[in-house]
Amino acid sequence: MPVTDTTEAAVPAPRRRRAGNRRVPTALLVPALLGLTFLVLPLLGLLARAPWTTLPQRLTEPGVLTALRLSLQTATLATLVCVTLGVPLAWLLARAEFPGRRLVRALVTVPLVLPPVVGGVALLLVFGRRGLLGEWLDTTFGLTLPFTTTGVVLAEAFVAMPFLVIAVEGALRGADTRYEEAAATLGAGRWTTFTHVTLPLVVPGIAAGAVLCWARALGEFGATITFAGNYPGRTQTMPLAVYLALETDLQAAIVLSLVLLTVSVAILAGLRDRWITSP
Amino acid sequence: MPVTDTTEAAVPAPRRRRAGNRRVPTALLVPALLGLTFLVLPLLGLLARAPWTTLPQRLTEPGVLTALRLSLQTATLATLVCVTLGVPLAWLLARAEFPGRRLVRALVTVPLVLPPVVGGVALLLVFGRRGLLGEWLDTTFGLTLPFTTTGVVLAEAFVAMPFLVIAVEGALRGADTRYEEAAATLGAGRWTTFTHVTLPLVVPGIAAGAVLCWARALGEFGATITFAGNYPGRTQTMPLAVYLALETDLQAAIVLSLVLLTVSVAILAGLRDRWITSP
Amino acid sequence: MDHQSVTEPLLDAHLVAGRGAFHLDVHLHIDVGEVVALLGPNGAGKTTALRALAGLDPLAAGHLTLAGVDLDRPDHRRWTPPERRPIGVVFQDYLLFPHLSTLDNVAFGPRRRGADRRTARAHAHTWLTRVGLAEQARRRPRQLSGGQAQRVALARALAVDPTLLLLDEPLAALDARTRLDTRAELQRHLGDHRGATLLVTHDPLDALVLADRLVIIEHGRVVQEGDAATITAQPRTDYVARLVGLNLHRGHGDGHSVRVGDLTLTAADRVDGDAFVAFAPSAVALHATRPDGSPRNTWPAVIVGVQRHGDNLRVQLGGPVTAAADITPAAAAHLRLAPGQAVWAAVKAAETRAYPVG
Amino acid sequence: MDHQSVTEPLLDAHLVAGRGAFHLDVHLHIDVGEVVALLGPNGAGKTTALRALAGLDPLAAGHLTLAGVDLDRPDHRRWTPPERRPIGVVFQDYLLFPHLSTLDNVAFGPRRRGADRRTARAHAHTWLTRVGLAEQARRRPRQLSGGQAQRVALARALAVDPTLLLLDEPLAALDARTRLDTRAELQRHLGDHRGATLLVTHDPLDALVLADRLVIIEHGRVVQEGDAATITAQPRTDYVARLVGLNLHRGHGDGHSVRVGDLTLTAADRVDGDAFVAFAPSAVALHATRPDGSPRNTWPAVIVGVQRHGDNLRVQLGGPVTAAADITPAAAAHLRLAPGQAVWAAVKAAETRAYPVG
Amino acid sequence: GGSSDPACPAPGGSAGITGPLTVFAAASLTETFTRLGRDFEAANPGSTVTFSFAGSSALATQINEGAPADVFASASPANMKAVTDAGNAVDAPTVFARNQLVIAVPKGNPKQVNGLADLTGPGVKVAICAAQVPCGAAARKALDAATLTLTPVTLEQDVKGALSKVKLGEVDAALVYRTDAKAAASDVDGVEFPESAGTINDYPIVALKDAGNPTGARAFVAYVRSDRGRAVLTTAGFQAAGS
Ligand SMILES: Nc1ncnc2c1ncn2[C@@H]1O[C@H](COP(=O)(O)OP(=O)(O)OP(=O)(O)O)[C@@H](O)[C@H]1O
Ligand SMILES: Nc1ncnc2c1ncn2[C@@H]1O[C@H](COP(=O)(O)OP(=O)(O)OP(=O)(O)O)[C@@H](O)[C@H]1O
Ligand SMILES: [Mg+2]
Ligand SMILES: [Mg+2]
Repeated sequence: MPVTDTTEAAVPAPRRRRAGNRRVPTALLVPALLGLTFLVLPLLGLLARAPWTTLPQRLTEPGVLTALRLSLQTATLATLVCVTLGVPLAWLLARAEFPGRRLVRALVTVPLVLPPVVGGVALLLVFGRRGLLGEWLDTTFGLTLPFTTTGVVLAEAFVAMPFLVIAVEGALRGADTRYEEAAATLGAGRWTTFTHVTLPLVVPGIAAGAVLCWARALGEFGATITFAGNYPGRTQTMPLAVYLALETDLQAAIVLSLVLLTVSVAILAGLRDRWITSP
Repeated sequence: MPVTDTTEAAVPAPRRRRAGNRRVPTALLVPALLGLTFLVLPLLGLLARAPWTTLPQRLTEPGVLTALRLSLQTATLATLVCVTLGVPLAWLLARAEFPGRRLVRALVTVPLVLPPVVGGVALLLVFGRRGLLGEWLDTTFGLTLPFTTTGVVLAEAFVAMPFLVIAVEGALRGADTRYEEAAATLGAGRWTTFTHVTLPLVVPGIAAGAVLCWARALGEFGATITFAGNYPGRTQTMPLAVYLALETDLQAAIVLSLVLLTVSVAILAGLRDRWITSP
Repeated sequence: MDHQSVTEPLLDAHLVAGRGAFHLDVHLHIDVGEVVALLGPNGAGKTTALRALAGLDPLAAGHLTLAGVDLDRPDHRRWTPPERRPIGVVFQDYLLFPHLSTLDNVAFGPRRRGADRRTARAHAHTWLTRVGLAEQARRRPRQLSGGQAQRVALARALAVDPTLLLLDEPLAALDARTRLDTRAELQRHLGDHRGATLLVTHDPLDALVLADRLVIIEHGRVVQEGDAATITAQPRTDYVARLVGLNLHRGHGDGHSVRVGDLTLTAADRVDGDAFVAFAPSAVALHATRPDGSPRNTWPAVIVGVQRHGDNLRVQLGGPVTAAADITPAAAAHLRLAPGQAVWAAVKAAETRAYPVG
Repeated sequence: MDHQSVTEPLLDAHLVAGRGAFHLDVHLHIDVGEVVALLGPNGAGKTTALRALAGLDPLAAGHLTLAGVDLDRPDHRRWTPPERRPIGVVFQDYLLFPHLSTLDNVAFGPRRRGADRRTARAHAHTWLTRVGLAEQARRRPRQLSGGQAQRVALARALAVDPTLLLLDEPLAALDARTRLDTRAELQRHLGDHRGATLLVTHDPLDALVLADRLVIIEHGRVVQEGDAATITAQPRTDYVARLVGLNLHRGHGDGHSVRVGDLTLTAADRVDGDAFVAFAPSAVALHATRPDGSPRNTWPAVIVGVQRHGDNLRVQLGGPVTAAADITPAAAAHLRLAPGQAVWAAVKAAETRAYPVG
Repeated sequence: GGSSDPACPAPGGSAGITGPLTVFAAASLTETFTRLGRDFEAANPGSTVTFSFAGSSALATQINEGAPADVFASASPANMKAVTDAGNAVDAPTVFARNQLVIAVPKGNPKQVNGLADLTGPGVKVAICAAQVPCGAAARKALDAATLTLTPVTLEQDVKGALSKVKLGEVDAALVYRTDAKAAASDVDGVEFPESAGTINDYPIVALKDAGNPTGARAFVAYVRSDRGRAVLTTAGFQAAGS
């Protein structure tokens, strides 16, 4: 009876390795490493050029820590603003049916495509002291946004929000909507369904969006300097400090950039896998 | 028997509306509209300031169309590069277990946080004439990247790739891995599983990432001008044209920005829902 | 019991809905406290009907009235969203929320219906205990076995005590013993339940034990409806006949004779015009040669297949009429059964029932 | 048949694996062409065992040898990934690829095993036809009913003709008729199948019809193993007893007497030492007063519950021993059964079986 | 160095100059103005000077959109004109410094560039500013004066861009301002050329109408144009503008 022969032939010889440690296919590994190299190599270039000897002295310069703190504060606040407004917007784009939805989705990308300086000008045109809304805000509430720390947050939020909206919309579209149906049959309205079912299911997408948003806000320069000006301690974030350093001293600019990078990489590397993994 | 009473009371009076047209909860609608307004209002500010009468004349200026075409070409090429290298990288971050994964994930955001001009400098340090790799590329292959259209694509890809990687990683983490297990039991190796199961399942995430990536590449300025310079027809993309216009003529800059915006919004609005919806 | 509830059923629905090329068109009525089993072959439209009742898909036409209130009536442009319907659903694929513990899954409904956190959890705990899963309260759905997940889904739907309870194969994944227990628990609950229940199942036993009335649909239409006794005695379609384990044929009656194809069968009942004849597989005897004893209905048949069936063997017969016969292993050994073999089949007229079509 | 296949089973596995607090430790052997049914209560570890066999979770210890090749042997650091094992799986929750048509789902396996696109699709079409879903070939899984999806999952696993076939409740969602047909189709296929098959099911009928041998696990351990006849006759755990529909008690035997708690039962068989006694519910007679006829085993009992059971009623009894009794509705009417009522139960010694523990 | 002596009241420094003062200045003035600001504060105890450095065009836009600034120092008359045209200046702007083009080459001048004509040679990569920015306009004027056609590899948005490309060795030469070449003296050499005389760029300064501190604004403008201010500017490589 030939059975045993054929079945034996069908069983491949096992390799000496264990589960969880499965080989990564070369076709994936090679481009992935290439991509990683491409992203990280320029950083090495910067590191190679960094004036290591003068580093301690530069770091202790008074303006640097202030700018760094301001950067982290404003980027975090901007991310909060983006999450608060952006997640509902993403939900609207992914779940509600309305005419012109495709146009709205495309409009969301406007701040991405707009050169940031022009974005800053546009913000000035709207929220500036002579702007469409700004004038009213000023006379009614005595509220001026440009050239204030709030203005920095606003500029960063404007530039960074599309990242959040689009990443979260992608996650929402990828999610299984049948859980939302199940929630509805249990008496959950759309709002409760959103908070109790939809949101927890797309946590990885929101985390990804928030990371993008935060990092983009942290690196934001053009819109900020245009809308909020470049006042040390008030609106001068690290990228603005880097810009000024570039005027005089390339190496100083590199050092400042590296400081910003190190801090942000350290913070992002501290994020637990747990927070960005779906249940 | 009190049953009918209680059950009747439990059935709420229906409203005069149909399914698919369900009310959007105010708690979502208000922030969503606020967010949308925040994103779109500055655009209105620009539109209000645009010099409509001189518009036709400006649009027909010779450089504009060239810059627009170059922008679209390079952004699209950069997006292709990013997808090719970035999707595998995202997969590696989401699916493979290796030490230092969190650090690698954080490093991916480097180009986001790096001020673009510094990013351009970093690219020069690596791919420039005297750069780590550039010198070797130059002497070995006679390949120079700075001041070429390829350089523009490279700079854009560098700046835009993190968006793709992080958005796709978020989507991968949100996806149900049991389908991949099912594929494995049917004889699909990790590569086939990736191409035939994983990828199709995260299409919305990849689409979202690619949109982000493309839009970011389209709006990219700092790294491009620093790494590839600004030469009309070869490396002068729309944002570079906008920046130069800004130096002399705000209105010209606004017009150019609006042209860029209109084209990109039109292209993005043309994307079918089908392409960005999961199966 | 007040007047209205006597004359009007709690649920009065005419469900017209489409899913792709499939069209559903069924009338459903369920009284207060009544349990109706919805049966039908795979793809008959049972889940589609449940989705329409729950409000997950709107009706294309018809109406859906629960306790006198129109929940869905397209021609009046009325529609109530699922969350505002007093309806509970157990889904065929459970759909437990993957991010919530078992306990919170069950507490989800009570919370939404206004219970505070502690009350809802206590209530959920009671229900988990009833379905025997109190120990798994802290687990995530991914950490449950299939049968455990199904019981959690059942507890989740029952915990809200809805006016209309929709159960889509709520016992399919349970092991024989848990099935008995859970079925008993469900029976107890449904006995107390003052609303209406619609139970989709493929298990005739579930239907017989739990339901007061059976509604059978095929291809999106109701094909038979009634209490278990009637349906068991007089199946009207092949599906129902198989369900209740009878051989069914359609023919033309003339007194006690019913002509089925080329064969004339004699039945216990009188019937004229188009008629069904039904007989149990166990009533069919097989003989190697033409029998000349008492059975009035005999015909030559060919053995198509033989399967074990409980302690007996079930023999599939071809020939002028297709039929199944249950015989003991001893009889089988005597006959030396094998596919392709020719035999004589015999059924007593007393065991053959006839009833009119329609 | 060559020598090796006689002495060595095709599958020889000692599965040791953990999932959270749950531990699995079972030995499994399946011969060439053999079909083994794996039964057990919900949460017993059936799916866990299947996952370990398929390579989706690695073994913690033990080994897994298929056709003489070690696929998983932690102490030798050997492990073969799932895609390189000649194993096919039908998952309990189907896991059909949502982005592929029904046809492409089924063609997926053959494609991966090297067939070209056309061949694979033709093969898939054949399989879809066999499970009666040729019409649904172009549909997406979301557009299928639950039962249709399950049949596609079955076709998908069968289409690759694996050496070891793992089926996790492959018929649970099927309607009675389709179940018969699909079971017959599966039986035909398994008959031809030259590999080994492990079938998880909760339906005793599936197990009896399809399997050559039964392995029963509880709490991650094998509790009983053997052919259907042995297991049906001599259940060793409550679960198995319920499965085969017997009352089971454990006691101490001394000749024909077995002491169970306070009660001594007389059995047909001789047994000494720790022993099981088993009797069918249908063998239990109920009397209003103490009977003095032939049954040697009588005891006073209390009625705990009554359920319909087929044509009869199944009565749950409390008292010195818990037991189920099946009685006819006529007898029930005569006894005026109601929960809480005291009755006398009687079982003839001839219908009481006794066998040693272990 | 422009180190100040607090004991000696600076020109323009008078009693009563106190309070905050906001100065919008072109980014290329970062070093000099930061120093001048410190000096000014020392000379006028109680005053605090805050700078916002950015591109002149961006600053002009901000001022015209109502930015709260007291003084605007521009790197080009064109951007200043945008502000005065919008009526945001108190009076006519005055030029406080001038700048002149030089050829920046890598340290040691490896390609032996000694004049404009050497830039057109084969194999010489040159960066100049785009025509829209002052240094580009000046470069074009100089090339026209020398009747040369030069094909640069890039038209930079500002002097810093052009200069950094020389620093990194991407180009062999760039036309930049003398001040920039001087600031980067550790990396580049500045090659003077005769045609640069016709390419002088003016830096105007003005007190702004919306100034919150008008006296302070006037005092700062005067301070920049004082001898002390001119000394600081000259040290950085500017040509002092005659007052
Ligand atoms: N989205 C869809 N598009 C097209 N056809 C669909 C869709 N969803 C369901 N169908 C078809 O509608 C029919 C009814 O499906 P339904 O799920 O209601 O069946 P069911 O009675 O619940 O069957 P089962 O017992 O197998 O669960 C089936 O033939 C199914 O293939
Ligand atoms: N990830 C997990 N973490 C902890 N416990 C788990 C996990 N997965 C499964 N279990 C537990 O392991 C036990 C065995 O589960 P398994 O799915 O193997 O049961 P099963 O025999 O297939 O049951 P069923 O008949 O209900 O499908 C169950 O008690 C289950 O709750
Ligand atoms: Mg169904
Ligand atoms: Mg299981």
